[in-house]
Amino acid sequence: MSEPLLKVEGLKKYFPIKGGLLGKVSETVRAVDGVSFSVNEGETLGIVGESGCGKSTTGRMAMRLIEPTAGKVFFEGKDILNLSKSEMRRTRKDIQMIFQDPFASLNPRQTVGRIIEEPMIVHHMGNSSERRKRVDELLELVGLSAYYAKRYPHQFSGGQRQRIGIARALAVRPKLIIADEPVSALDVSVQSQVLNLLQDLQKRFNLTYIFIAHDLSVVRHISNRVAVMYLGKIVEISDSERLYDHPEHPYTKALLSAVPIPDPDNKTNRIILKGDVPSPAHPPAGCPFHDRCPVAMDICAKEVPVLKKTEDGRLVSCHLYD
Amino acid sequence: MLSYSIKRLLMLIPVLIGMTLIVFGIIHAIPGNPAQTILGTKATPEAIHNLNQALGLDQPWYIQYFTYLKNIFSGNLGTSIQDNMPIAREIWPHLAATIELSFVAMVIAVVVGINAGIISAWKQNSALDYSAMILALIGVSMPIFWLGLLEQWLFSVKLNWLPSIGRLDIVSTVRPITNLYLIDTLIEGQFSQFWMVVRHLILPAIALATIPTAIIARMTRSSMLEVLKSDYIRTTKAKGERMGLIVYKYALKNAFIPILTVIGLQTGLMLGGAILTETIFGWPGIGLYVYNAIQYRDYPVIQSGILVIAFLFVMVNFVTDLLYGLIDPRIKYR
Amino acid sequence: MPQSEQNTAVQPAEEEKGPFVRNLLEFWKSFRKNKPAIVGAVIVLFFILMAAFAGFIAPQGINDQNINIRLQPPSASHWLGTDDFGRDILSRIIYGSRLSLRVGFFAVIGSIIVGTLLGVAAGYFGKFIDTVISRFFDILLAFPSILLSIAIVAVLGPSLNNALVAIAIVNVPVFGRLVRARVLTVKEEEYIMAARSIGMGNTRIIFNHILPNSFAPIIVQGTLNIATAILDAAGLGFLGMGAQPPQPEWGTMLSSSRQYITNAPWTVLFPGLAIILVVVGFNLMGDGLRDALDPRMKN
Amino acid sequence: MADSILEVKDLRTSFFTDDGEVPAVDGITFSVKEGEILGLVGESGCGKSVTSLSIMGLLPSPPGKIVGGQILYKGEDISHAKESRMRKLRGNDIAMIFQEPMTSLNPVFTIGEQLTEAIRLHKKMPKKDLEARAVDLLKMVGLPRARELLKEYPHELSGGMRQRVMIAIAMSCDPKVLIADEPTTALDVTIQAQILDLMAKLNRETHTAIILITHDLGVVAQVCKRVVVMYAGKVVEQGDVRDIFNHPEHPYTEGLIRSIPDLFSKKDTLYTIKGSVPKPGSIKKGCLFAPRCPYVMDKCRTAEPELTGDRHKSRCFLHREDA
Repeated sequence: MSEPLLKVEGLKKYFPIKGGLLGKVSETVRAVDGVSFSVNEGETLGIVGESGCGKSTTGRMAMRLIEPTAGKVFFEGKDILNLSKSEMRRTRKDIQMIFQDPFASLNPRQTVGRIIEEPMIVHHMGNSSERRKRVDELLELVGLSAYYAKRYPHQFSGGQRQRIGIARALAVRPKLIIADEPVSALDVSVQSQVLNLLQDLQKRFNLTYIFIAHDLSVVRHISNRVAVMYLGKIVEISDSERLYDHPEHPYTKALLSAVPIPDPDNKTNRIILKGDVPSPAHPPAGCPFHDRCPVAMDICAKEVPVLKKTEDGRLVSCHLYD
Repeated sequence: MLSYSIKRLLMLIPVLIGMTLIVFGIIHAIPGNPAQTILGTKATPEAIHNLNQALGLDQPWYIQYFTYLKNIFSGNLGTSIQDNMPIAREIWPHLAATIELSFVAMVIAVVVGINAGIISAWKQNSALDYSAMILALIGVSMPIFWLGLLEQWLFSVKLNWLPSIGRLDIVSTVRPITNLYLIDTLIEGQFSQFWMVVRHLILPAIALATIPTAIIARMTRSSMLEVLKSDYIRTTKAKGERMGLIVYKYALKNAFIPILTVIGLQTGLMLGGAILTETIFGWPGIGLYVYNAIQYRDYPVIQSGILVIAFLFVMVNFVTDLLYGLIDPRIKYR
Repeated sequence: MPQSEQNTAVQPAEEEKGPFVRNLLEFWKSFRKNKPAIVGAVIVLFFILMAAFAGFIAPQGINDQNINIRLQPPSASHWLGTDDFGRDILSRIIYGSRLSLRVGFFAVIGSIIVGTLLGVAAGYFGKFIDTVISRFFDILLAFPSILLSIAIVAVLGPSLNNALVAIAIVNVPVFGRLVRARVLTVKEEEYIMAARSIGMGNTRIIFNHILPNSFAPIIVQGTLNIATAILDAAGLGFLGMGAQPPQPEWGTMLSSSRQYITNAPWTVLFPGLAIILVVVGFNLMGDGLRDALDPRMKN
Repeated sequence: MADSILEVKDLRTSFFTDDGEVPAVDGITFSVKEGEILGLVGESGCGKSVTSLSIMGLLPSPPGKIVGGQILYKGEDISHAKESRMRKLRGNDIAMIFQEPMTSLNPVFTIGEQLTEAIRLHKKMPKKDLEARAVDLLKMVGLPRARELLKEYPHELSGGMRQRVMIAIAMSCDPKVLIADEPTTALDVTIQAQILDLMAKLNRETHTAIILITHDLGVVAQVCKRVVVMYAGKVVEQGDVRDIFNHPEHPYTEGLIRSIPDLFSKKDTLYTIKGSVPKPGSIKKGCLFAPRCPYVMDKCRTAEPELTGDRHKSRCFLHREDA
């Protein structure tokens, strides 16, 4: 097997909360607590989890928009956390991001043309007329017309804005695209349009995706491999077929069973989890999931399970598979 | 709550130090020789030398500053050049006069302003709303010294209803206990005196209250409109609560947080802004005290007067901050 | 409001205009609907024209004295009456608009320039720079504004220009804090994250993204602050700490006329009305601009 | 129908803006039977929330206004009822929960104060019983530490807990109808499962009819008995949940169902409905779905189909003999 395009090792992000009289660090929020994975060229890695599980932070650290507290990020074999500011800026050309909120991620005071052109200006690509031409191409590519370039973002619907965001990400011909909840703000009928577009573009340009989302059905649809996160940790990671058909981690099982299926004849027994996700400032000792786990054992409260290969080759972090 | 208060109090320290630096700097920013400026061109070199020594101006500036700080902490606000009296002793009656006037004006502003704002928001776009907001607009745009002059002209000169100058009729005196005459007259049980004090307060208090009333009314209206649009008020409506109760019992508590900010700010500004009202109505408050000092170039009085007012201003804002905690349960956790 | 793919098509004629012009048109569309704002704009324009053409409009010069006609009530020859030197009050008010507008505009422009620089620095770079600048604002704001301007004038000496400087200094933290808060908000917007994600540097982010998005609130606050600056200048003039007689500054005019209020109330009435009118104008216009420029009000 | 507790007949609600009248709800008819769970589905801007606010008499007015039709509660038309009458019904007979549990509770009042408010308004209950009732309600919605919770403020609770409190408030006067407007949209999927489970349980135990407004067809399929599908302010299809999902008649319903990615199997490309929802009032003639419809016929562009059918109704020419 060749070198993975992106490899992340032991990534951590702790946010200190200051409090008390002298602004001492009173608590530490462990937003991401030791995450490792790799993504191969041309594939899509899905990262799923509920709000606060650290999936967005992970995505942002993978392209160093947030500085990790600890860990390593290798892009094409080199550790990007050691790069200087200017080297990092150059590397950004190869890694682009698509954001969740199509309303907030476009500067309201710039025209669409300018928004899409900007990455090319930053990376000194082409002259002004070449860039203009590329903007028109990109707009057509994502299914909008070239004459939209003169408009402002607020003149577009949510789905159209997300297409503009995609065009911006494609402008510098990146290798890796990190998509952070790219369809969760969209209506179902528009969501499927955008998903198809993303898949189509992936085939055409041999793109690699990290697709972060909370919607399990969407992630299954688009991903080759899927990582499930809970409280800043990956609890299970494997190719999506196996993960969805035979989930192993109790959390993955519960998560999958909680998804409402759009079929009135399929009313399988749900696993209803007790309580809420604990605060990442006070994660439970031992396995972070043990206080809600329907099959928790004594050991779960004491020892933190590690991500291990199970018999069929996937990685699960659960004492059941010790 | 306690830790929050202490934290806020600690945060005041740099502000207070900065404040003393600025006030201390006033005398040093005077172009040329301050003593010369204070005494005028005809002053003898000897007098200038003496004043320089009296003010400590012949020392290096940091020594002067530490002496200044030490004096302030020991309650020594300096000596007035005009009458050679210790300012700390002289200042209290003036301060009391200003506090009395500002307090009455603030009560007027809060009562009128909040109610006008609430009704405007409740009956949004009604004739009532429009007239209240036009009045409020004129209120914030009004030079209060002009309003004061017109009040005097109309109510004192033309109609002869109310006195226009001072805290008391010329012939009467009130034995100063607290120097807050409203309280002093009541302690002494002299109700006719009390009435006289009230009559003297009316015109200046209205003039001083105009701008805060208008600002509070505008802030209440916009804050209230925002709250009335909120999801939780919709929830309350969905329970079948009546509008009057929703507005006064529920929404007001939410809307009050920004209003409180404005009240705190305006109370402080009043202490400073009273200088205009006080010069017009001959109100012997701290504003007039500073104003007269400026005329006489009595810099120690100018410095201490400004310092005392600024200190009060900061304290009022500090108390306002603490009051948030009583209204908004979320604040304790910040 | 949901928008459809087809229905957002802008008319071709409009499409040909540059984005800036279309932005302006759109702003004008929402501003026009706001009747009070139009009234405010008309008042402001009225005073600007008056100041510009004072020499042509004013029936008499600023200091044309005539002891024979002192303290005359309004009449056909002196619409607003005359003052204690027999000067035409209308003419003095017309010339006075120059002084008030000058103080208003330049004081506010001064505070905007200094305040924006400090505010951007504090908001964008944060940490130590932010602490120092923010404390500085806190300290300036710890003084009631009129008192601080009086103190500054007491040091610099009373004159209209010193009053202008004092008012400008006092308002620096107002804009500084506004810009800082705006920068902090904009900095958290996803499009700034997006700008960083395409590899953009700090300077470019500040100038291309943050400043343009902080522009609207500065304009709004600036307009409103012209109103308070004019009021404060008049107040200082009234206390004898701003413009000096015989300059026809409205506050100064009020101050020199107050002793005649009983016999000649018009000498006090009209300068005061002029202040109210121009201040109302700026306030209305500022509120209107806020409604038209505030993105929260816009769908 | 005798057992209908709430009937909406040809309801039309418009917003009056500077650009003229915008019809948000344009002649919708449906009924809610006692004790059932009815799903009201559609994408954003289809008028489903406006419908619920119209029923509650909580439309922001101006600019919103009911311009036609009836809303019958137990046979009484409440579409233009006096405010005093509506106040008696709200919270007592018809209750509502909202999408955003984070903002729907007043941050400066305790859970207890907010929970007992509707009871104090509508039921005469001695003070000492009030607290017991509040505790019972919190237990009913599955909240632990009920007695302490009464003294806590909303910001101390998680989103899921707040939504439970909202449900407790809504159920506090045993309403006949509960309108739930996207009650789980803001929640995580495991919490959503808890809340849906709770609502189904309450429906079984109290016989309160629930109108569940949502954009999520999965939620509808799991909890609703009958479904009303809305598009651009109109009902395009309604019927039994099985009929709707297994034999959708309207191309829009069909498209919606088919464009959801499947959790159990991976398809190559997703089905899509081209274009997006039209602006209210922008299509003047013909079927509102015609510009996006894969089966569009000439007729669809000129005439608007009626909502026809018996138990399974739809608004489409495709299933009409005269087409």
